[in-house]
Amino acid sequence: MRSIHGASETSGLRVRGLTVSYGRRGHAVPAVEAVDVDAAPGEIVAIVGESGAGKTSIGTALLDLVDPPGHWTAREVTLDGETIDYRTTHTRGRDVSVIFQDPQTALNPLFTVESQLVHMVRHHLGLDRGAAKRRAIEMLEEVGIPDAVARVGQYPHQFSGGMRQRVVIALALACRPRLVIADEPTSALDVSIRAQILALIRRLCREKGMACLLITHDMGAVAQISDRAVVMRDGRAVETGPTTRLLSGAQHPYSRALIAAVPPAHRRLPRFAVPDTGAAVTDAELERWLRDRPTAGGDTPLAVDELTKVFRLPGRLFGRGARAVRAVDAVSFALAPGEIFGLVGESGSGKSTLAQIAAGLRWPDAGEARVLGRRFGPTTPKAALRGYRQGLQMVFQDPYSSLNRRMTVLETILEPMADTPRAVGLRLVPALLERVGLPRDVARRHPHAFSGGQRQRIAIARALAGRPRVLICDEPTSALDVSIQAQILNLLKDLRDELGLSMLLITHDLPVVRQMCDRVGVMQSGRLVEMGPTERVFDAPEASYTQMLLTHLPRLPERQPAS
Amino acid sequence: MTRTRLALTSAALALAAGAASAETLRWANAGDVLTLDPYAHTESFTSSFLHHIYEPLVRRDAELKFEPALATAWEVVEPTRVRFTLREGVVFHDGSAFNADDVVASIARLIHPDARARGNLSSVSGAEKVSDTVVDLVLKAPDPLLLNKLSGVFIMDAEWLAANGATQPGNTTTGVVTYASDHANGTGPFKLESRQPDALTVLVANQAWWDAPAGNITRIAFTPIGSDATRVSALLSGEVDVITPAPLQDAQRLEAADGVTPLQNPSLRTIMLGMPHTDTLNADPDADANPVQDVRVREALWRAIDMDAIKTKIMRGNARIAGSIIAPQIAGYEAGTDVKPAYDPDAAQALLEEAGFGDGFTMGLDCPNDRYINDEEICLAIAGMWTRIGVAVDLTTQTKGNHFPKVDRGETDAYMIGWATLPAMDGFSPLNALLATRSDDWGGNNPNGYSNPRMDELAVAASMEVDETKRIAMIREAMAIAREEIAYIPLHQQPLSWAVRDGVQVIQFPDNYFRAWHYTVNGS
Amino acid sequence: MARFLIKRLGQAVLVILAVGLLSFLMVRTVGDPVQSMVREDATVAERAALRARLGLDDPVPIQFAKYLGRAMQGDFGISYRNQRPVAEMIVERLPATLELVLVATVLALAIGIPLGVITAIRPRGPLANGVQAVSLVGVSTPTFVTGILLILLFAVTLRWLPSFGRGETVELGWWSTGFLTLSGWRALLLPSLTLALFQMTLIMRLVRAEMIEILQSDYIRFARARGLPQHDIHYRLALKNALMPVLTITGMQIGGLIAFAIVTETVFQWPGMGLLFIQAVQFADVPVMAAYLMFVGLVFVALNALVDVTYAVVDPRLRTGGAA
Amino acid sequence: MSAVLSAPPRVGALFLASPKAMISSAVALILILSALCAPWIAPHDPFALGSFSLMDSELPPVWSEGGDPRFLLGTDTQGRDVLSAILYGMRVSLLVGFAAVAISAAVGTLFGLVAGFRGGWLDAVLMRLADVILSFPTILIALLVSGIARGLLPDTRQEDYAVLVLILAIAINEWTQYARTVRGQTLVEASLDYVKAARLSGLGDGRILARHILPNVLSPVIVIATINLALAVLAEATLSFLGVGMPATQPSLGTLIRIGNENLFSGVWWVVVFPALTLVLLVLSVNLFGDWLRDALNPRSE
Repeated sequence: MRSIHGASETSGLRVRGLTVSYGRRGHAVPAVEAVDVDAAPGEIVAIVGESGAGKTSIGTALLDLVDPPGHWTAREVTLDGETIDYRTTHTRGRDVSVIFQDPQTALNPLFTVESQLVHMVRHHLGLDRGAAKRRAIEMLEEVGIPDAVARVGQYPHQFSGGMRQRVVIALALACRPRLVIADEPTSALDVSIRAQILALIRRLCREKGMACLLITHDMGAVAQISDRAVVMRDGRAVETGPTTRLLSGAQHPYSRALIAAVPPAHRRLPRFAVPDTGAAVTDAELERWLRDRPTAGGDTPLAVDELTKVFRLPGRLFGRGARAVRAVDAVSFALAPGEIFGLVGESGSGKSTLAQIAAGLRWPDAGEARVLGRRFGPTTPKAALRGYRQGLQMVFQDPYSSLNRRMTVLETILEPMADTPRAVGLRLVPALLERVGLPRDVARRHPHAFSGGQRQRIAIARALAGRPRVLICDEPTSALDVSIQAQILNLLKDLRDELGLSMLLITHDLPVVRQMCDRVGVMQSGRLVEMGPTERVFDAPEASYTQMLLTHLPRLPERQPAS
Repeated sequence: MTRTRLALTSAALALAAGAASAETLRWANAGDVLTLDPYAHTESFTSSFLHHIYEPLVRRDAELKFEPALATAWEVVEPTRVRFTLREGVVFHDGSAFNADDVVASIARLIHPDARARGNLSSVSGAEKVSDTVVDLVLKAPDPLLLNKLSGVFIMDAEWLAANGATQPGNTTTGVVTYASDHANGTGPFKLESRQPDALTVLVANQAWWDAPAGNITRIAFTPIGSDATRVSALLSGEVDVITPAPLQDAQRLEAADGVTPLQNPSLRTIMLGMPHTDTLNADPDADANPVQDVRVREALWRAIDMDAIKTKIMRGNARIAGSIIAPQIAGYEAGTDVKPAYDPDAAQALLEEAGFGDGFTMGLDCPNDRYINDEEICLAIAGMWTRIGVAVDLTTQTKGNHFPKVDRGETDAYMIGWATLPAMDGFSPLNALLATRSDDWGGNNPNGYSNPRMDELAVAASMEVDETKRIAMIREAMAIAREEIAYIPLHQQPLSWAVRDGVQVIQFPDNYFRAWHYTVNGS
Repeated sequence: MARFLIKRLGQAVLVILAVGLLSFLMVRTVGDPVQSMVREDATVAERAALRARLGLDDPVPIQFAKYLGRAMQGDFGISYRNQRPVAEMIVERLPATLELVLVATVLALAIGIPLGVITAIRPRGPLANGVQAVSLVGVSTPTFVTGILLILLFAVTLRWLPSFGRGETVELGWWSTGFLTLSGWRALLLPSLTLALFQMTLIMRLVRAEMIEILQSDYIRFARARGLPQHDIHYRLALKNALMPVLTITGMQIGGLIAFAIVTETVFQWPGMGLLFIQAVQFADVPVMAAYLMFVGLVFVALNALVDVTYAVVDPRLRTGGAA
Repeated sequence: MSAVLSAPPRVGALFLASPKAMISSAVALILILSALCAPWIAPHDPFALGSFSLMDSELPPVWSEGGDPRFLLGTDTQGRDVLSAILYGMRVSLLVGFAAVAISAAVGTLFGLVAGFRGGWLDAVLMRLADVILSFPTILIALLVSGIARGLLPDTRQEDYAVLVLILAIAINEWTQYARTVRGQTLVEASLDYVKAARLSGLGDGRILARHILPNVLSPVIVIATINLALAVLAEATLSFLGVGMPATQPSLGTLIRIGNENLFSGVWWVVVFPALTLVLLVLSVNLFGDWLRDALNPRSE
């Protein structure tokens, strides 16, 4: 193993004064300003930061892929002591390569893996067809694809998400680059696969002596594989240093805040230590109105009983018959009043489908859901659904698609307030905005004027406007930056405490569950494999699946000196 | 597996640029030949074309007088039996000899109920062979127009018909298709060499023809070109030698172009306006009376039409203004009844006032837009002229396929119609179809209620009068009545308008027949 | 496969029935065929007799039923106008129209695709702007005007190309082709260009839009980041993806071209089905019109099926099922 | 960099920045306005059959030898003022175009919304219907419609219905485009979370469609409508050329070209060239504007 501090003047990547700006000359907007980066062979340097910090632009610039009219400059960009010459066609791909974020879209669907690999290898290395194919198979084996000889001829869609990302890595590394830029390589992947891919990148960098820039927002990934890290904010590097030191004892206030916002998986915090950008203001009339909600019968805010949903996938064009998938398979649980119940699982586990059925947005095939004593089963008529949904609201994952872009905030929030006189509604909306930490004067604006976190606050305000007793939150923070996530989670917790809401929190993020939930259920392939109080499940998981999930959790060092 | 036949059609070669021999006539017409079966159509263009392949017993000469063709002599043996002596030594294109059997078989085939053209010889009940060269036609009643009709009856080969199962005509209803519709075997001056519908039909000179052609054409390459602009282009670009018709409005351009000449001559076709003689007008069904029933109103309408303007502006000087509904060449024509009242809108208005319609009235005018030369333009102009004397005109112009059925159903007021009296070229034709009161057998084209008892008497009498002088007198009387009562408003005889490449000599016969054996081509 | 075929067959039958009914309704109303079948001075009695013989006196539903019954047995009747079997007439004109449409389609693809790619790669270049402008003028000019203008220029003024017809044709069995002679190719040029112009523009714009979108996709950015040459990225990788929707549109448009050929065939006296149809309309030749319309319906169903099958062959996602 | 704000494009600002958009819309607007104002600005009334005289026929444009100052662009074979005929003809063409677009856009949008939102058999039926109609070229559909209309309408009144028949013929063919696009867009929108939120807010299907989905699927409709206006005008011209369009008594631009086309070789070039130029100019400017609008409303293009 090489020394991680051994970056000499002549080996690895050395970047000085990198500046990237977008927009036409004259009104150029700098995205990166005077950033220095070094990465020794075999070293993984993480570039971390939140959205808009400029971390992706660094990667784009080092690949010389900044689209005009944007442009980039640097005092020095050298690889092993030589200035990188972007004019030769072989620099990209052979010397410098990249691993893209989303394996679903990074591979051309119409070409076989073999053809994509062979094309690249032949272009850069001038191998003949046979040698190129051998190299392709070799690469697939190297990235851990079993049965590479057989699979090399397949198309991307025939690989699962994790395998596809391995193919992307094989493509990136096929010509043995000296520098690889991994741009959010795992953020589109499930927990268990994420750990494997990170380990793979770590291993390959070490073995092949590649310098690697890991561009990510994921502190877990940083902690797991990077040697050093650069913290970016607003286009500038605010702090650089060995990863372990940064995580345990960052010096810059921004770095510290950023790290503090990461929910720890291994212990529960009472509250995230982040400053709320907008502190919630309470308004007497609003509080009265919010608590004046119908108290329909039934003590159980939300329960599902043997709930089952079957999807029939269409058969292939020339195939026969339809395949059926049990997306939700006889799931039962019940929420207690004022409880936050977490439902956790990987993508495809059926947790979102279950949430939508519980919300009365989809019909179950068997079993039933109950909200405040009202039942919803396979035979419930459509007309009865409006009644069923009363007292229930939802907060969705994507703050962009969950707001109608053509409606103002006011119109959006007024919509669920149909049973309140409009004059009252108009008075309440500003108060409601303040309640979720937004300025009261933004009601007339359209969603595009807001950032993701602000939109999620609007979505929460809309949910509150329905005066719910049950709030279903479907991945409410997974599209947000960590500091914003921390704020939103704090807000949700406060609302639960203050309004006595019961919450069903759907997430794939185990640390979030640990911070938020009283009880948790773990879903796998439609089934609820484990359920129990959060602390018990995290400390002594019973199901092997839960155990597997927990072992893949990155462990951030506590605030103590690195060993 | 079907064996692939690879053969260059020799017919197509004829069209290849430069390959045309000096005596080839490349001819483009607006429409294609409908069928090669002479008894399966009633279209005069198709007859004209088939006349090159098939021949009648009696044909028309260059002056359109009757002359012997396959028959050399004829005599009336009894009023209902006419004896024809046939020409000897005539052979069909396939080499078989022509004789009385062919005439008998042809007549039988023509008057068969399935034959589309059987109406052309409705007075004949059959033909009887007397000897190999003599044949009798048996009539239902004496028919003064027998020769006129026979000039359009082409004789087919009995053996050929029998050998190809075509003795009976085809029948659209029962699905019987006849061999004769795309094959031909006649005695005429040209033989069919090849035919591709809508593309090219090639005829070559019949060296064994009994008559000597007046011209020098040895080959005809016939192409239909429907679009006027394309047809003119084909002539201008030298791809064809003669086009029929050539649009009148292009005459100037054709005159100016090098190497081509437009040709115009008056034709037999009289364009006229049918009048509503019914009790009410379709345009105004709630009115108490039909103003047009008053002859003064009809005269006013006629006087309001500025035919000189239409002739010079729309017909470019190429029309003969008419006062009678038949052309001068037609038997029964009399200059005395061919008088158009002078154009005088003031007089017209005065006549309207006299008739009590000084405030005008509303009337429909229906015209085809693709049948006669500049039909739509003429009607637009007339509608304008009538409007100026206070008659509000509801003008409809549409394709012939919609226009004529509407006329036939009596749903029009005034309407445009053209009459050429073909193939008979006799005044009896309009008397029978346009002037006699409508019934099952009379007045087939008189849908708007024109009726005059004297006219009906004349029609019946003329149909059977074999004394030509008396018969002509009857037709003249009928024409005089029609003129006096203004049963129809005649407009003009429209011109024949062709155009040829320099070096091509053609004759424009008034019946608009193309008779290529009279034409010559000089290799330019 | 069987399921697919049955579905297609059912669709075909439905379409044909619908088209048959519609075309029958239409042809019943375009005019009275009897009027154009008798001589001009025919008597009322003569016309009535002919109308009765043609079965035109029956109520419309009975006529339709009779017609369908015969059509099921492949008997489309006899043309009123030419008194020849309609099926034979259609088969006779088929090669002319199909060759015209084929060449027009090839022209449209061969010119439209490269132009689309070029204008997508350099959307603001002078070439792209020029091509865009010309193509806009192209779609803004009615076909009948372009056709006549081409004739005036190339046939009358320059005398390079013929103004009408198919030139020399060669018989291959029942198929007469213009592909084997020089004059056949010369005759094809103007009509096919006229016919192709609109589709060419359509394809060009489609390719351009698809290319622009695909060039921004992740997998193309990834390909660029891997240093693959521009040329390969544009013409090998992106184009293949951009051509998928072109396939659908082209398939759908071929049916349209066959019918649009009505105008082109009229202008250039191209002896194909369109010309036959328009003459049938003018003559109220009911059997020919109905057969033509049903034929177009059939072509539509066949092309749709063909596009589906081709899609399945070209797109691996349809060919090889889901994730392993 | 993932948080690119999907701001609705500032169409107005883009418009002012694009000479293409400004010029094309100005030309289109001038043409449309002058057609609208034809009764007031046209020197003559080409529909009043009694108002023109054969004696004035085929006068060349004023600037040519023999031109008459009364007739700026000359006269046709009837003595009709070509300029007035063009202005009135454009009115007819635009009436047909706008009406066909309005009907097809309304029907297509409705069908597309319902098909996309309801799905199931209704979706299947509507989309198969659209497939069939889409595969049948406008010309055939129009022949079909006008044929059927002729059969249903009394003969004497057909002239009056010619416009209606044309509008219907074109609209029947074109609603499918809207329906397909709107359906696709509706499928996308309906799957978005704001629709679920609206449902949880207690809104019914109808209000969700009208309040939420409709406004979000309108921009492609506007783009198609613009381009289809050009297509409809062109289709009208082609149908009139084939003789199933507007009659000679109420000539549209297409009718004028059809009539003028007969005079192509006669030297009376102005009767065909001016209407054809007007048609091309009109269609071209509308097309150009539509092109620009599509780019401007497409969030991806910027």
